[in-house]
Amino acid sequence: MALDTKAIGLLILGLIIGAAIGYGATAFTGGGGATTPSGGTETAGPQEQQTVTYKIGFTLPLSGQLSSIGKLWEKVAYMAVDDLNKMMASYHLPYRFEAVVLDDGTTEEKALQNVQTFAQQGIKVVIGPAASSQVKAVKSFADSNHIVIISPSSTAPTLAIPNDYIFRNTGSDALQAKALAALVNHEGIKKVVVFYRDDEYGTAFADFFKKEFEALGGQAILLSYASNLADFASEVASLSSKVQSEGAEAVVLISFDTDGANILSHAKDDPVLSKVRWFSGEGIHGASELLQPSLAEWLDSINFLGTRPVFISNPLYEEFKKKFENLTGTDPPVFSEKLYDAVFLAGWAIVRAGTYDGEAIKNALPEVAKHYYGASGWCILDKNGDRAFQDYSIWTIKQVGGEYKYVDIGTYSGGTLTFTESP
Amino acid sequence: MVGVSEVLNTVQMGLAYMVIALPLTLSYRVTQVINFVHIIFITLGAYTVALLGLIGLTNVWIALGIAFLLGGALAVLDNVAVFEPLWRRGSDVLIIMVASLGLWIFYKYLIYAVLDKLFIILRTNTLSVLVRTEGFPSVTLGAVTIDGYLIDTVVTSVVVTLALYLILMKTRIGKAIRAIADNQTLAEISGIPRGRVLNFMWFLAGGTAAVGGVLWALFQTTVTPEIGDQIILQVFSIAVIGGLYSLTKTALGAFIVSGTENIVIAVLHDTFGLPLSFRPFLVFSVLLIVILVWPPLGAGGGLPYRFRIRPRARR
Amino acid sequence: MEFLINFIISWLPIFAIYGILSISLNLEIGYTGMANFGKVAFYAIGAYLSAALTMSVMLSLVGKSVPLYSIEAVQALSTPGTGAIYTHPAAYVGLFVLSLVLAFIVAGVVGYFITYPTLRVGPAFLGITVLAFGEMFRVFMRNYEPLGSTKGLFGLNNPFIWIGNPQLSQGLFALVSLALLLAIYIYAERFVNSPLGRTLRAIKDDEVAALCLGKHVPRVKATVFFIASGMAGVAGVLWTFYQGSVQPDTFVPILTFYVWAMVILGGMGNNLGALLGAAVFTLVDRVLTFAAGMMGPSLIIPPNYLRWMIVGIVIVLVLLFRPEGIRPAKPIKTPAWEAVKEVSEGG
Amino acid sequence: MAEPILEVKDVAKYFGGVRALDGVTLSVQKGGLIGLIGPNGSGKTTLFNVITGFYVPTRGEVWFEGERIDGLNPNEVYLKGIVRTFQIPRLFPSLTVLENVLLTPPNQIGEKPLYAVLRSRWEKQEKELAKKAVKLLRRFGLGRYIHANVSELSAAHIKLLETIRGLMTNAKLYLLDEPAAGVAYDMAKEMFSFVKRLRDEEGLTFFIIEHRLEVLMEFVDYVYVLHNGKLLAEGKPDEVVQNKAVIEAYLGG
Repeated sequence: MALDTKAIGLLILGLIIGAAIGYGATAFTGGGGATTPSGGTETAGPQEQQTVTYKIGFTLPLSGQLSSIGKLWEKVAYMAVDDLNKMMASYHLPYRFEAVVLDDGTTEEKALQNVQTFAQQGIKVVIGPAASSQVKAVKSFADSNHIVIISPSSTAPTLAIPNDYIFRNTGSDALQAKALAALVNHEGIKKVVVFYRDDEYGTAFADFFKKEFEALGGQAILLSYASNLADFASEVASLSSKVQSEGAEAVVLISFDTDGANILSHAKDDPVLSKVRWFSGEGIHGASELLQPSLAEWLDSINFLGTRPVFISNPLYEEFKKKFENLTGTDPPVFSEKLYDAVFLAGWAIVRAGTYDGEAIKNALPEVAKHYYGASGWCILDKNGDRAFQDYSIWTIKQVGGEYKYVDIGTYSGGTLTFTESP
Repeated sequence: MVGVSEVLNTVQMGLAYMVIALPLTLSYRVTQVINFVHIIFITLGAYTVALLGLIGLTNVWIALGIAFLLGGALAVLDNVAVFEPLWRRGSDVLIIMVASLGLWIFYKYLIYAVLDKLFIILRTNTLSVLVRTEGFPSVTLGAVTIDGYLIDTVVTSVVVTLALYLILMKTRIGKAIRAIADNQTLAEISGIPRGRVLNFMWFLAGGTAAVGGVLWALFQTTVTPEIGDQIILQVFSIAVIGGLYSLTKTALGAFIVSGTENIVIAVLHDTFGLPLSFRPFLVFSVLLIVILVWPPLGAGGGLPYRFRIRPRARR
Repeated sequence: MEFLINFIISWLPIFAIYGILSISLNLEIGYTGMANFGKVAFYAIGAYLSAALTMSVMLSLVGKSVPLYSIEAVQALSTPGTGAIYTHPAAYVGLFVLSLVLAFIVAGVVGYFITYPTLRVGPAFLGITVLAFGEMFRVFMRNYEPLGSTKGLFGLNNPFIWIGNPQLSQGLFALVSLALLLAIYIYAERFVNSPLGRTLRAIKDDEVAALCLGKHVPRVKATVFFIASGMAGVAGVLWTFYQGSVQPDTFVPILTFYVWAMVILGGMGNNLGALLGAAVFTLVDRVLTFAAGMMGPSLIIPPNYLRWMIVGIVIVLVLLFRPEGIRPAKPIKTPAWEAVKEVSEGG
Repeated sequence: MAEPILEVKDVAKYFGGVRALDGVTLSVQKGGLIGLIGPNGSGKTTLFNVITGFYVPTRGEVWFEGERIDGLNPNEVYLKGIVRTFQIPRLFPSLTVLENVLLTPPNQIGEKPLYAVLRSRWEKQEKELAKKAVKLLRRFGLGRYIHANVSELSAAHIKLLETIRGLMTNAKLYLLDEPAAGVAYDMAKEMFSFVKRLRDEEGLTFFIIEHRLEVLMEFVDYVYVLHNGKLLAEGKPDEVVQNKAVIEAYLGG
């Protein structure tokens, strides 16, 4: 045998050291050993009652591709847990929650590793991950280990699966595609080119948009672009010739923020593209690049319109927004109200389940959601564990007090389009 | 359909590629190392112009100058701290190349970490910055608008290429660089101070690549920390087309690749409906074809001849 | 204790995957001197092959003909209790084993032909060729609809999930991964401690001289690439069954360099070193995950960036200050030594 | 003289416009000790590269023991029985002296990928080869260095090792590229007397490029002179040394 015994010895040694380091780390995490590995802790609180502290895991994109949103989400997460605890205290309920936030770097591998880490710490409820591909990566582990996953932002239609441990406090893209199609149709446009990211989000969105738009009697031509590039100048050039040859009246842009801003800044200088109308989904909303005067001026001049999932004129949302602005000085980024409510849903589901057990929480969650109205509105879930009702606001970029800003000028709710301001 | 915009893009992209790829070929010829830190020079240059724009310094020429100095300094640092010690120990060029790989990964995430802090300090998204800088104004000729950035790119790349040519061909240090490239041992015997000459060469290479990074940022208009990574295989392709030897062929390669990325893909898209997202696929195919059909013989320590699959021994 | 067990069963498969990858890379770079900057391509081939094979056969077993990436497929496969992977345990385990074998062969054959450029160019160019190949594969997978394009494939789980108890099934999978790793380690050790291993080192030292001693250098290199790529394919299968899903963007080039860091740290030309390197990096990664949770938002550098900075700086520092790694290359052990002793003792 | 073992017939090799070899015809007799001389850049090493398969000749043929070998790959040329050494010795530094010798026998069972892991298949052969190698090393006074690293050997020992390891195989013809380069005169003489001894004892044939004519001419029995890719002169050493054209070429070159 070529294998020497030293090899096995070292291997075992490695295992033990590794496990010991890991174990030490968790013991430390608990903060003075107050936490038992089962996740529920009993400590004597300031009240007479014994309070139980439950941990809620967060796997958020604090670094990597989505980190610009993830960093703000982290603040939302802590804020939400804080508010939840205040609410529990005001109801004199003996439950407290603690946020454990891990960074998943917007990668699948890390998301899974984070969920496993939570599982090892006995955490049964995890909020996140952000991207649908990450949710898929953690799905089989969550299902078999009974970990409840609540993603605030995964919208992939392929994850609409009943009876699993994956919940999504956001409408699937199919819903938004319908809203956007109605908007474009409302503007009297009959032929559009849909310019979309070639990833899962873009592909699914574009497909649904085409379906909905053609049901309304329009014509949609699909054109994808490579989302993993940093340079979109030549993509925009191809788009330009496509728009010209097809004689389309408008472009529907399905993008994220960085790529979308880049595409628009090229389109601004294109003789064809700068003359047609542009529409967009929520991915680009909030990107600071769009507010730069030269770009914003053009967007304003062509009457750029977009949809985004939001609850409209909700006092809770206004309160949340104000609080967040006070805390960070910026607008809440996309999906932050979903994240905020997801924390409350998780908390109440744990309370309702009465035990910190994955299966019980999973069963309690839809019931809690049925009666929950938060910053994002009614959080009722459909049979797939996804948000059943989603309203959209119509946004544009306008000059407000000498400065360009994102402005919501209308709503799409329950199948009807209403403008609060003229577009 | 191939229109004016494709042609203009090809020109601007090709020039930026050229300024990025020339120093890669130069440093390869002199040291025989394919330097992965080249990616960082690009990113560094791109972020120089982007961050300067962010704090209100919007003169592109200042940005180009600072980028040159930063890129050059980084290259010299790498050479002094890592490449030269490894070379002196007699390490294989492959090992030095792997060390440059390590440096690349380290710097890349260092940049991420720094931007992460800047994000908090500046309260803007530093991981994706729109370039705001000013050079020449845009010019409109009939129906065609020539972007100011394109004019900046043309001017800069012409100046940089000319300067490189003059330095390499007409100055003493340039001759010393070429002597080392042609024969290390002979150059050293003839009393060329290898260390000093190499540092100068690295400064030139790093600085030029960073200038290329600025030009690339002007082309892309949005800068992310992945900006260098996203084009490095294209730049390698260009260098390989140049056989990692000829600077003229490298310049030609830049336009072949940029033409492939703009015009060829547009034609294929229009005639065969090839998705635009196949663009990198196309470029890598060019790279593979070049390596397989016109391989740089002996390059990178390989066999100095073509191994014949079916020997032609005749009777 | 419970925590410890959970930690080990979630870490062991990852250790096995990276251990296999680093042993295979070590065969290439450490023993034969071939730079493979596209290891991830063969890993991806194994992962995709096993996912596609297992999912399509399992679906046809339950009489469904739907696209692999559809919701129906995921439901038919993985609904707890009634999904195909619960109701057809024998087929599921069988497909796991079959995937291992097929992935080895397919990834190996692809690897064999990828070495064609080495007929002409050196290790650096081979590296870049394979790097480009890996990216081409990823771009292709992003656009290839039948295998899910950017949606990826999901709905699998570990091969013993039908047992019911998650800890037990994951534990079994961890043991199987460890067994595979050990088998591959033993194979690699025997492979290099042989006359062939001697030839490999000769090629690494000086391939022209090896050629002049009658060694068919390109064929030997292609063979090593076949075996090493096959091993990477096996690691890919483990990944699919570990994560239960495959996505094209998992297979980015930097993953390859992660494995490079393991081999360099462990010691090029030493299989045990490669294993140690894999253990160190996978553990550091997990510990950083813990540490991040412990420190919360005040952490100075996000752990994800820190992890990669460590990877990069370890490569540089080890090459600078301890180029032989933790465990230097060992001399080749063949029975020649015994023979020499016999001759000496005999007179 | 005996029959020729190597025949080079009208071989030419052009690199672009450069005519490195331009119609060279020569032959090497079995058991001979033949020299090849010429000024720098005269095409000596190119000729060796053509014979050993590194280059395919642009024109002409190379015959070895009645077989045509031009166009074969270097490894195949080796298997026919031609061993080449280099100007700078190319041993394998990460292998021991013994392993450097063990590397030479072709077609070892343990080199086949399928059998490499099955030790029982090749163990016997390996031991036999090892015994043979040890005997060989002892015979040439390298017995002390069996397990030494190559870097521990002296320059002369390295050259010796490079030459004798061919004796493990069926080597018939040796192509030596400047065996005496970089060693002292005494050492060079020793080197050549050793080559002579090998020729006499083992019946090997040697074809030697050498710059140090003073050493070479003492030992070889026939000399070819190359100049600008063409054969300038040939003959017994003393004849060649007298040849006016050769003297001019050397002075001019």
